[in-house]
Amino acid sequence: MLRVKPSTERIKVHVYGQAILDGFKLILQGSGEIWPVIGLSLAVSGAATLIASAIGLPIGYFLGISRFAVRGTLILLVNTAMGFPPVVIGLFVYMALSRTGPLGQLGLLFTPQAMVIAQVILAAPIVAGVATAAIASVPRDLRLQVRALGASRLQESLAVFKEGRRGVMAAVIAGFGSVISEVGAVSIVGGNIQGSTRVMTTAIVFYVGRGEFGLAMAWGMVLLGIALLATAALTLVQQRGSMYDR
Amino acid sequence: MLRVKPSTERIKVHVYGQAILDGFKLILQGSGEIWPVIGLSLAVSGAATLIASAIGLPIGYFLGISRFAVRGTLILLVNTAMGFPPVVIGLFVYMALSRTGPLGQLGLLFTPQAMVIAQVILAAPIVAGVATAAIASVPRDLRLQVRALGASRLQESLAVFKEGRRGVMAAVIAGFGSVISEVGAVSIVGGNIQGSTRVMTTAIVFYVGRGEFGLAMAWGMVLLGIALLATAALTLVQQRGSMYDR
Amino acid sequence: MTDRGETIAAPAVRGTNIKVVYRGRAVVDVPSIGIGSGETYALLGSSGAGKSTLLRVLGLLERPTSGHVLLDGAQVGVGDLSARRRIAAVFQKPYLLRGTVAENVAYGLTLRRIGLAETSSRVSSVLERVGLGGWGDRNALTLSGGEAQRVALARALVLEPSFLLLDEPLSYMDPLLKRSLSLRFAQILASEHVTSLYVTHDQDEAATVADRIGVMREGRIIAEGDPEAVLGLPVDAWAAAFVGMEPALEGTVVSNTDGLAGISVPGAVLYATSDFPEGTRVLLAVRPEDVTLYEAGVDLPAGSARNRLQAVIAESRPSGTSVHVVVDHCGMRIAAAVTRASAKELALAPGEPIVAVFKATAVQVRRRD
Amino acid sequence: MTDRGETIAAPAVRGTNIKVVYRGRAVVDVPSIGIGSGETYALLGSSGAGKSTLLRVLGLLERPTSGHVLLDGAQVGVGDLSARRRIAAVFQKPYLLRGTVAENVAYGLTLRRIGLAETSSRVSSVLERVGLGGWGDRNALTLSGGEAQRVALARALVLEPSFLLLDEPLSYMDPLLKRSLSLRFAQILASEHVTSLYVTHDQDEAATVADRIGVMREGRIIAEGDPEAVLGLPVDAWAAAFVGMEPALEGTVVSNTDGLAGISVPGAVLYATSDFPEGTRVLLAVRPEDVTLYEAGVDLPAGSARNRLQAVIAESRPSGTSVHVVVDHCGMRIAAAVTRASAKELALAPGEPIVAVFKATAVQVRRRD
Amino acid sequence: SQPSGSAPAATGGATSDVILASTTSTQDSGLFDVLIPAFEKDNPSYKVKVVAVGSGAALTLGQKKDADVLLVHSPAAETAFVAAGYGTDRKPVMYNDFLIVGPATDPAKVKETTSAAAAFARIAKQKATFVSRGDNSGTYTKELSIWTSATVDPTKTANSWYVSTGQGMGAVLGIANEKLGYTLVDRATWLTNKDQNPGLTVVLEGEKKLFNPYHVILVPGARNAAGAKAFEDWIVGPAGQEVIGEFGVTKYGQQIFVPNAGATS
Ligand SMILES: Nc1ncnc2c1ncn2[C@@H]1O[C@H](COP(=O)(O)OP(=O)(O)OP(=O)(O)O)[C@@H](O)[C@H]1O
Ligand SMILES: Nc1ncnc2c1ncn2[C@@H]1O[C@H](COP(=O)(O)OP(=O)(O)OP(=O)(O)O)[C@@H](O)[C@H]1O
Ligand SMILES: [Mg+2]
Ligand SMILES: [Mg+2]
Repeated sequence: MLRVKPSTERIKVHVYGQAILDGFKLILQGSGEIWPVIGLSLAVSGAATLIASAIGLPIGYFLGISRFAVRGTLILLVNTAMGFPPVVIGLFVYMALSRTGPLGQLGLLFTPQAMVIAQVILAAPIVAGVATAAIASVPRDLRLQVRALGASRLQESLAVFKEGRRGVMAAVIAGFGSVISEVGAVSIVGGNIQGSTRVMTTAIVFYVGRGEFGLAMAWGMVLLGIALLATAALTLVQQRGSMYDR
Repeated sequence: MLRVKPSTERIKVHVYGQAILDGFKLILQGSGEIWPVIGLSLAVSGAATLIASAIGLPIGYFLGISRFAVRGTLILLVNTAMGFPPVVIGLFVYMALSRTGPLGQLGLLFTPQAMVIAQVILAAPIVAGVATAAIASVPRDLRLQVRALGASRLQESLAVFKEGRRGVMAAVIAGFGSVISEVGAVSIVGGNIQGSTRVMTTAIVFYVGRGEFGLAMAWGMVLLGIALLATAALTLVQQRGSMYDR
Repeated sequence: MTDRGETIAAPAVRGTNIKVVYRGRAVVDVPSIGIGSGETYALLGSSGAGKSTLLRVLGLLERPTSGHVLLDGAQVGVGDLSARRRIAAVFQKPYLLRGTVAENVAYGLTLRRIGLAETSSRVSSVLERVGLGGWGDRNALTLSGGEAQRVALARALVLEPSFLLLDEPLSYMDPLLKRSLSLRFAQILASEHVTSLYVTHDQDEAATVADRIGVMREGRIIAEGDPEAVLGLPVDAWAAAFVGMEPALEGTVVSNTDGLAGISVPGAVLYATSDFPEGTRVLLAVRPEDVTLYEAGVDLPAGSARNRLQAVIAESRPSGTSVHVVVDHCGMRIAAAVTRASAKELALAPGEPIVAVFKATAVQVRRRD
Repeated sequence: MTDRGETIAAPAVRGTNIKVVYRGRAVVDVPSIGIGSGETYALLGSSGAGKSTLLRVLGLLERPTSGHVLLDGAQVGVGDLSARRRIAAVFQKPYLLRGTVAENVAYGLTLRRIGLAETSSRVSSVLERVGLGGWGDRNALTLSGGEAQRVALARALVLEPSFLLLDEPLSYMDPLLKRSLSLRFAQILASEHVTSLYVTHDQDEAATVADRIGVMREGRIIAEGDPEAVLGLPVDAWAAAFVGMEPALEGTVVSNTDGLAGISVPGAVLYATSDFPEGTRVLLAVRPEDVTLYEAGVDLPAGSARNRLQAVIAESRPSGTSVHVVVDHCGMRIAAAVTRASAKELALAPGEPIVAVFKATAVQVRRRD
Repeated sequence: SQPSGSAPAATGGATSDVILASTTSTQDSGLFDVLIPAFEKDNPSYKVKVVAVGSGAALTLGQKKDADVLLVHSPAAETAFVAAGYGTDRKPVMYNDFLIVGPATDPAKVKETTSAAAAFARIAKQKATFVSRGDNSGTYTKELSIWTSATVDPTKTANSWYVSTGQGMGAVLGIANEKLGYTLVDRATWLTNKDQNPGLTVVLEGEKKLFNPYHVILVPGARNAAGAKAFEDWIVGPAGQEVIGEFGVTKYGQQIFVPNAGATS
């Protein structure tokens, strides 16, 4: 087992670099499909994160501040939904949108919209679950205080979100992270159709399937870069004013 | 578009039920593979969540409490890593563990250990990212107070974790949710080998590939049920003592 | 109990049958409380008496278990935004929002969509008033205890509310600030016609700012009235101890000449300025600070200190910069506050004879039923 | 500045050259502070003076920008767990942990791995001591302000530390509790030989508990000494205002008979108990509570009040339950505290003549350089 | 004969793992569910672990020596693989055939054609929807070769009728079913997926061009070379061939794979 000399190790590690490099070359020479794929990835995941936040944050808020009895059960449901397998979500959405399914008439299957739908179902519980914890950790004193200064319900909730900003943004970031990197659901409902519903993750799986690991990894690096930029923007919002931390 | 009568709708919706029912029948009649698959899923995801928490929670703690300059950058990195595509992680781990890769001698490829490794890499940033936010939202006054009562560094961190328990458990739950439902990485490094590395998610994908949607969905329901139970346990820990919320 | 709240024509703020029950315990149980328009009502009371809870209820921040709150005669509730916007509250523990001092103070104005120019001028003027002029850009979360409390104060004052609730607003302040701010409060509250509820533990503060004082104990308001009456003539033994006095004495008016009443108490006749006619059964008390002690047998000045009691020392204990001495005259106990310096000169051993002197004007009298 | 800290044989706690700088501002700048073993040192000072910061530094909770802390002669730091375990602190804002009251109080004991039986008995006895006997099972987060502060107190006391830091521990307490707890503190701290630093804004409290008092202003300790000296003879105009007095007077001892010194001041000779010999240039002051005012021309008793000054009223303002009057004698200003009742009888209009009377023992004297 | 039934690699009765990289279609057909147990019964010292991936990925696994033996159906890629020295001992095992399936209405009238090339040409001409695997699978390789014979390059022009999915066969059938399109499918997958896709019907089958041969290839320097050899020997031997020949007859009423060991590849 210890036959391997350091030099060999280096060569082996080097394998990654070469493969990825070759991959990048291929991407760049490639069909020019790179920009549409990146664009679609961002559009679909961006839209899904937005919608999931629009659904998940209010849910997180109400679960986070409320004290009613069924709350525990609801939190449990949301937390469970965080482990909802994307493939199963994909299947359900697929069956719903299928020609023979209840929403077949909409003709949404294998369109970006279908992918957004699946990703929203995937991300909303994650956003809601993490946001619930974030909101619940904002002391009730804050709510009492802003109410005492004349905040309306809405203004009160904004103050709570602002105070719990880190956790709330962590929720959004976790949601975005889960959808931008997700492949099971989008490939089922989107079909990974070239030039139409192929996104970065399905492209990666596609190349993995073809055994073109270098290309797949190169795409992986691109995806990481994009995710980095998008997350950087979200993290900036998250950390803004962190000099005012308690 | 409006030709569809309600009765037809009902029938279409009914399709799910029938398919899932059939699926369950098949699982139950089936090869008796159900328990090993469930067991492996739980073992792999449980171990991965444990290890990812052991790595991610301390990172979250240090990022959450620290005020040093590079902190922002580190948080950005962790947040970005939350969007690390499982498939790419799978590929990297595959290449590392491949016989021609740097860790080939270990012979871990296509074993449950390999799946755990991939899932740890996947879940650790999620745990760390969400935990960072949770820890950062614990007021510094708490740390000062427990220190003033004679807490050691370790005891201080325990108190912080206890105070931020909700967010910290949300981090663990999010981590568990991401691995129990993940398929891209485990199928690459595990190989979805029947009786050896087949877990619930790869089973689902397998049945989807075969077009056996009913069986896939039935497995999906099983996965959901299992995830529900596991998450319920975690949520119980999370909500314990929530009567003492601020 | 002097229930003057009942008799005020139209209280600006009124609570009726307010009851707050936590886990089966009635933490607040107030049949009626009213604060007149422009009046400052100080609430004193023991720790855990329910003062903060009552304040939250009257401030429309917490729904009582039962009972109603009326603002200018109209019943209002926690959901009533426009009513709530006329109220501002400062809590016991200042909770500052993340951000700068100025952002904190401007918060309520922003909620009300006040323009930027007006906001910034009002913010800087109120910061000036609480002694934090120029502190606008400081991080609110790194302030000292007293600074934070002043920001919390400024945040409420800047709203110019018609009803102001203050929960121990000066508890973290140093004596200089306490003095200047309580005086300023008295001014502001009077001149700007602000109705206010002022919770405090400090009698001096209450006496400075309040038009009326209520004393709370175990959820109930056990005494209510003008400051001199409430602080000068406690309703029961507990209230007496609470304001640092001995329980009131029982006596009967035996003479009254031009408002100077002679009141017979065991073993003596005391004089008080009072209009009660002969035969009235009364309660009377005198504040310890108004009682001077002299060595027995001393040659007393002819001045106006009408009441001179030959007594013996019952007990004495240091109390801050002064010494609290209780003297006994025929079983009648009266407390006196003497300075440490005087205490050193007097023989304060229990049982020693002493002369207690106090003026007729210092004696508070009330009819006893 | 009376730097008695320097002269104490071996201070149990000692800070040298402590400087804390926030954003370029020296918030604490104390060349030397020492607290003797078993001594209670009270720290008074204005809001934002740096009291809490100094307390955190001495409590090994914050690393100063520069300077050292010594515990029993050994230099210690924030990383020093065993040193920290001998210290306990109560902060200004009580921060209670989630859980019950008993869990909160037991916390420090649990950290020290004290057995369950001992923990529970110590917890219930300390809860008794702070007036919360039987409250162990209450949710700590729903307590009232004063209750929470008492739990915070109990949490530190239960540890029986050898160095106890208290940051305005009674600020939320009602007067009864304040009185009983500060007395109990004085007892506990003296009998159990606890060294302690006691930050407070309340002079009475400081006088009750403290063996020594320091006054802080803008990061510096500007006065330090035994309570009577610090509270009776302020070092400068600010310190005088802070303790509610007029600035000290300048005079020269002109006679001394058996410890009774005659001190000439503009237009009069005042008497004080002092051993300074003839010719000593001194500063002197008298606390307002020790000054009695009489109508001009009144027939004064022959008693021991040696000092009688014919003066005129300079100003008068109500100050809580008493009235603060400043009188002027040949440009020399002396403050007197009179009760509201007396104030009503005296003509207190500025310019009116008045007689100020105070005893020789009430006059604090210090050598002037 | 099974000359290497008792492999030297297996010591003291312990079993050793043989990693078999194969195509998803083979696994999805269920063949391995009977084939592997039969092999393991005959060779108790080996345990076969099937990693089912696309043919392209299977070859890559072999190239990286992560698989010991391959069972694939992509003849052109296979020969290149062997020529590059990544594989040895390539032997035919079995074959089945491809079918062209499409909507029951058959809008491009493919049923009227007799050759795969003609059928594809017609689909292209009619711009009828065609769903392609688009991956490196054996099926896709076959599809490309048919397009070449039909002298159509569907990938070149931006054809909205040509849907390239890059997904597995099951998914592609689903898409074809949904989009009312044509596709090329191997018989095994078709038989297992037929019921799920009621909108599809076979429009062309039985042509020589649609022949789909499977080969077994050994990986030189594999971790378990002996086990791999044992598996190859067994599957091309009479026992393996018999299992293949009988597979599916009871369930589908027809042979799914035709054993053809010994044929010239
Ligand atoms: N949510 C709650 N559950 C149970 N008891 C509560 C709750 N909130 C307050 N209490 C109790 O109600 C009582 C009154 O509390 P409140 O805060 O009104 O007292 P307070 O008069 O303001 O006292 P302090 O002067 O100490 O601030 C206290 O004994 C407190 O413990
Ligand atoms: N992190 C910080 N950054 C900047 N300034 C600070 C910070 N912490 C404290 N200060 C400032 O240091 C000064 C001293 O604060 P400290 O809390 O010690 O005052 P204090 O004497 O305890 O006052 P108080 O009686 O109001 O509690 C204050 O002006 C405060 O605003
Ligand atoms: Mg209160
Ligand atoms: Mg302070």
